[in-house]
Amino acid sequence: MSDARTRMVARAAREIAPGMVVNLGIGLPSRVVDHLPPRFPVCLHTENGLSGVGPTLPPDSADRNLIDAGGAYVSTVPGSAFFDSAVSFALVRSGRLDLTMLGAFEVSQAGDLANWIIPGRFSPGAGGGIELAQKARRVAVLTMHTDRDGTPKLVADCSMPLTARGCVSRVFTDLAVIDVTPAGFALREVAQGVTPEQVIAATAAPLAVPDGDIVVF
Amino acid sequence: MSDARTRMVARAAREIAPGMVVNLGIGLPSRVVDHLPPRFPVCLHTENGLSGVGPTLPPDSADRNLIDAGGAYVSTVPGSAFFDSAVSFALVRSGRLDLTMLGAFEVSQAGDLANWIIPGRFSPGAGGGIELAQKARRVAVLTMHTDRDGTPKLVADCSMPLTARGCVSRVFTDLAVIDVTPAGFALREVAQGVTPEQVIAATAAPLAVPDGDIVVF
Amino acid sequence: MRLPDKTTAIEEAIARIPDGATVMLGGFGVPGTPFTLIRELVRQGQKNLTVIKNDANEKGMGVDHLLASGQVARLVTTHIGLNPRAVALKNAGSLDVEFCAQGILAERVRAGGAGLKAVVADIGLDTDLARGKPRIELGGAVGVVETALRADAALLHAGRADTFGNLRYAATARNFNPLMAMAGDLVIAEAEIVLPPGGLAPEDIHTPGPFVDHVVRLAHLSEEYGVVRR
Amino acid sequence: MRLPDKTTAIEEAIARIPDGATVMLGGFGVPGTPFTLIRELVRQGQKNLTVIKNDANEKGMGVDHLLASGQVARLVTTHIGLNPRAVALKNAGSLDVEFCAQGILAERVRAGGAGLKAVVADIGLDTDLARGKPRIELGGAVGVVETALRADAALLHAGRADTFGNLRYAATARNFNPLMAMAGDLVIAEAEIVLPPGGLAPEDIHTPGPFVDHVVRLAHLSEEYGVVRR
Repeated sequence: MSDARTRMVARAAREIAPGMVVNLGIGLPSRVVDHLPPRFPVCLHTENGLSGVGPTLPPDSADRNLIDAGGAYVSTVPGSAFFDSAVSFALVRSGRLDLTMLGAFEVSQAGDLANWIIPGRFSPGAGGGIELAQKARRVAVLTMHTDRDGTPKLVADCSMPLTARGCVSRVFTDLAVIDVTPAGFALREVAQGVTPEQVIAATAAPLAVPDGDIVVF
Repeated sequence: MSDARTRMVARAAREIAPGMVVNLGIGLPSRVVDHLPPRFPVCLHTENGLSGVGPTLPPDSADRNLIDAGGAYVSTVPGSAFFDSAVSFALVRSGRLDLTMLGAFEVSQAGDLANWIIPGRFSPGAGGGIELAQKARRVAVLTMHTDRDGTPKLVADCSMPLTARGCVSRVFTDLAVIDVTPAGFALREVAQGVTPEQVIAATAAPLAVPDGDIVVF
Repeated sequence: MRLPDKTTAIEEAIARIPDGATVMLGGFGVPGTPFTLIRELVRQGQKNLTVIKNDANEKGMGVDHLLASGQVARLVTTHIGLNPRAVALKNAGSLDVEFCAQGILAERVRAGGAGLKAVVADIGLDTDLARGKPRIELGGAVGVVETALRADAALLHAGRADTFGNLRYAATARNFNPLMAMAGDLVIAEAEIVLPPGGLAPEDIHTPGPFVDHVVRLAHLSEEYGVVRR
Repeated sequence: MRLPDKTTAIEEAIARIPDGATVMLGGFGVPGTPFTLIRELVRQGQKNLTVIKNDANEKGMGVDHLLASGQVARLVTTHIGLNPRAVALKNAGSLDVEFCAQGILAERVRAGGAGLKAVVADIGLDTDLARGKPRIELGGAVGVVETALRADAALLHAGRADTFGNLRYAATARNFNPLMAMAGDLVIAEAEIVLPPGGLAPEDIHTPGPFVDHVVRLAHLSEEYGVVRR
């Protein structure tokens, strides 16, 4: 992983407060756990039916019956619990999931999230993503600031089908930490070596920049 | 228990076919189990969360956490399972309960059952009775043919609030076995020493009597 | 990573319940009723409560104490026939009682716990129980809309817990407890035995810890928990 | 009294599934998928099936065999991204795919299993997933009526069973299995270990025996059950 990605993931890890129940999405979000302090009090949830997700395991020590929702072989920690898919989403929909971190194709300045369909190219079904986005108490997005072509992922309005409307509170990218506020995107922090101007240039929507010094992560 | 009651309960026990899942209501129906042959293959269900209800226990050997829906201290058998109230009624409503035997204030010739409210005198709530009556695959009623005043319990139309409409298939009384047919009550069997005329006299609705000999239980 | 410790003093846990709260109570008869938490609720004296419980227990037990102290304005239940005080208060008009079919109460609580708005059923169509409830037509048949129930607080009794709030219920003490565990904004479980994390095997847990806010260790079991001799 | 013995030969159990049946399959990815029952369904060749399963497995595994043999007309699922054949068949119009949000699929199956007509939720209101579904207003907000799903047959995989059909699932192999166990008119469970009655403790059972019609003992586990090395 590049330094920029590592910094972004490490910064996102600081979003997790002690005592939270957290669901980390597939891909970059799943790496956030590697940056938590040892003995940090947190409960990781995976929607296929486990609270207290432990470290991933290599194939040779894996349990064939113990995966996370991304198919990775994981482990338990003292106090883990297994449950069925109905209980797992009951936990999500009833407000017991304090935080989820998800990937994104697009995030709009209103906090709309598109991360499950690319029209004409990719529509494999949403899995549990819609409920995570719609019902977690707080939704953070973890994504590169632009896609491989340099196209911004933070936009005025999503062009792709929505996962959920107005769900995203905060976006962590390789360039910045950006909040979704009632007035739109607001820059909170920049990555080391990145200027607010660079973030503005890579964002396809108005971006409020704070007066004075800005925090660097 | 009088001989007539014992005969009635013993006759009702023969209604249970091998392999059935059966819920026996409070009172007389709960005694049916005492008349099953040893090692008879049946699963008794109690709606407070147990399949495989075993014999009742005296207080000294009772488990304080193990009761049936009537509050009797019961036991388990090899293969019993405990579950929550939602699963317990899922079993009832989804058609996994082959038979229930219930008490009654009144049964109508259309199979309507009234067994939960006596207006102005008794309305403690239905508990699980409505779902048992409405959703068991087969509902049999076990009751004295008349109440203490001699008033018939088998009637043309129920005068008391219904538990469920058209749910009763068969009634076992101290006098007779009576089916609810599309044409109304039909006498199937009489108790030892009881004549069809006596049954007709104690029934407040038309009663079809078969030609020829009638089975005696 | 480790899982947080939720063991809490009973006074502190119950003090989080305000006047006017809706409170779910686990239990079917004696088994699964959180008698000790109820006693503390009586001691603290929160008023004007709506209680949701399968039954009203018997005289001198559980819910009966809350009724005797006049803390309950409304009771959502399935059967109160074993509690003469509940029957008398209802008949006198000083206790508002809503009856549900037992399995429908279970589903309404579970629906609240599952973040659903309602379930659609067909129970009690010929009874007062379905009167006044919204109806919809589905597949050519009538369905009764049974709205979800949630509570400000759910009080549970578990046989065993760990400090993270994973719970196991003994025998038929399970009943409504796992459903109410999902449906309370504040979930307090009293437990006969409290183990360190890992003390309960992950496949053997009836209520997963994330649903539970506070675990109260029972120092001893009062007579109310014992076998009832009639 | 004793509890009936439901152990059955796999050929006999699967032969009870007719052409045109709706078949639920447990499993989320590999864990909990009844690979051996699926193989027998492929061998017997029932046609025109509607399959309800969380996902379409991966190439060469589980559901993929049913797709390859052309037995599936319709698939109700949450995600098929790991099965290129499912994606290709869907894009070619030769497989009718209905997508559900994962927790809503779980609730629809559970509702069928609980003898309910529907649940009312608010998931996917801004997506295609809720399009065309009935809506009702409840408490001033819009609710989506998610109709119950039942199946002619539910095929499950259990780690342990007893001969009466009580089941336990290992780790995350539980997933949809206990829900589908309630929702099938015919419920067939394959099990790695089959114990006599009493072999599973009554408090530790995930699916109670009354829901299960047939228990099929797995003589050995094929490679499909193993750890996937990517």
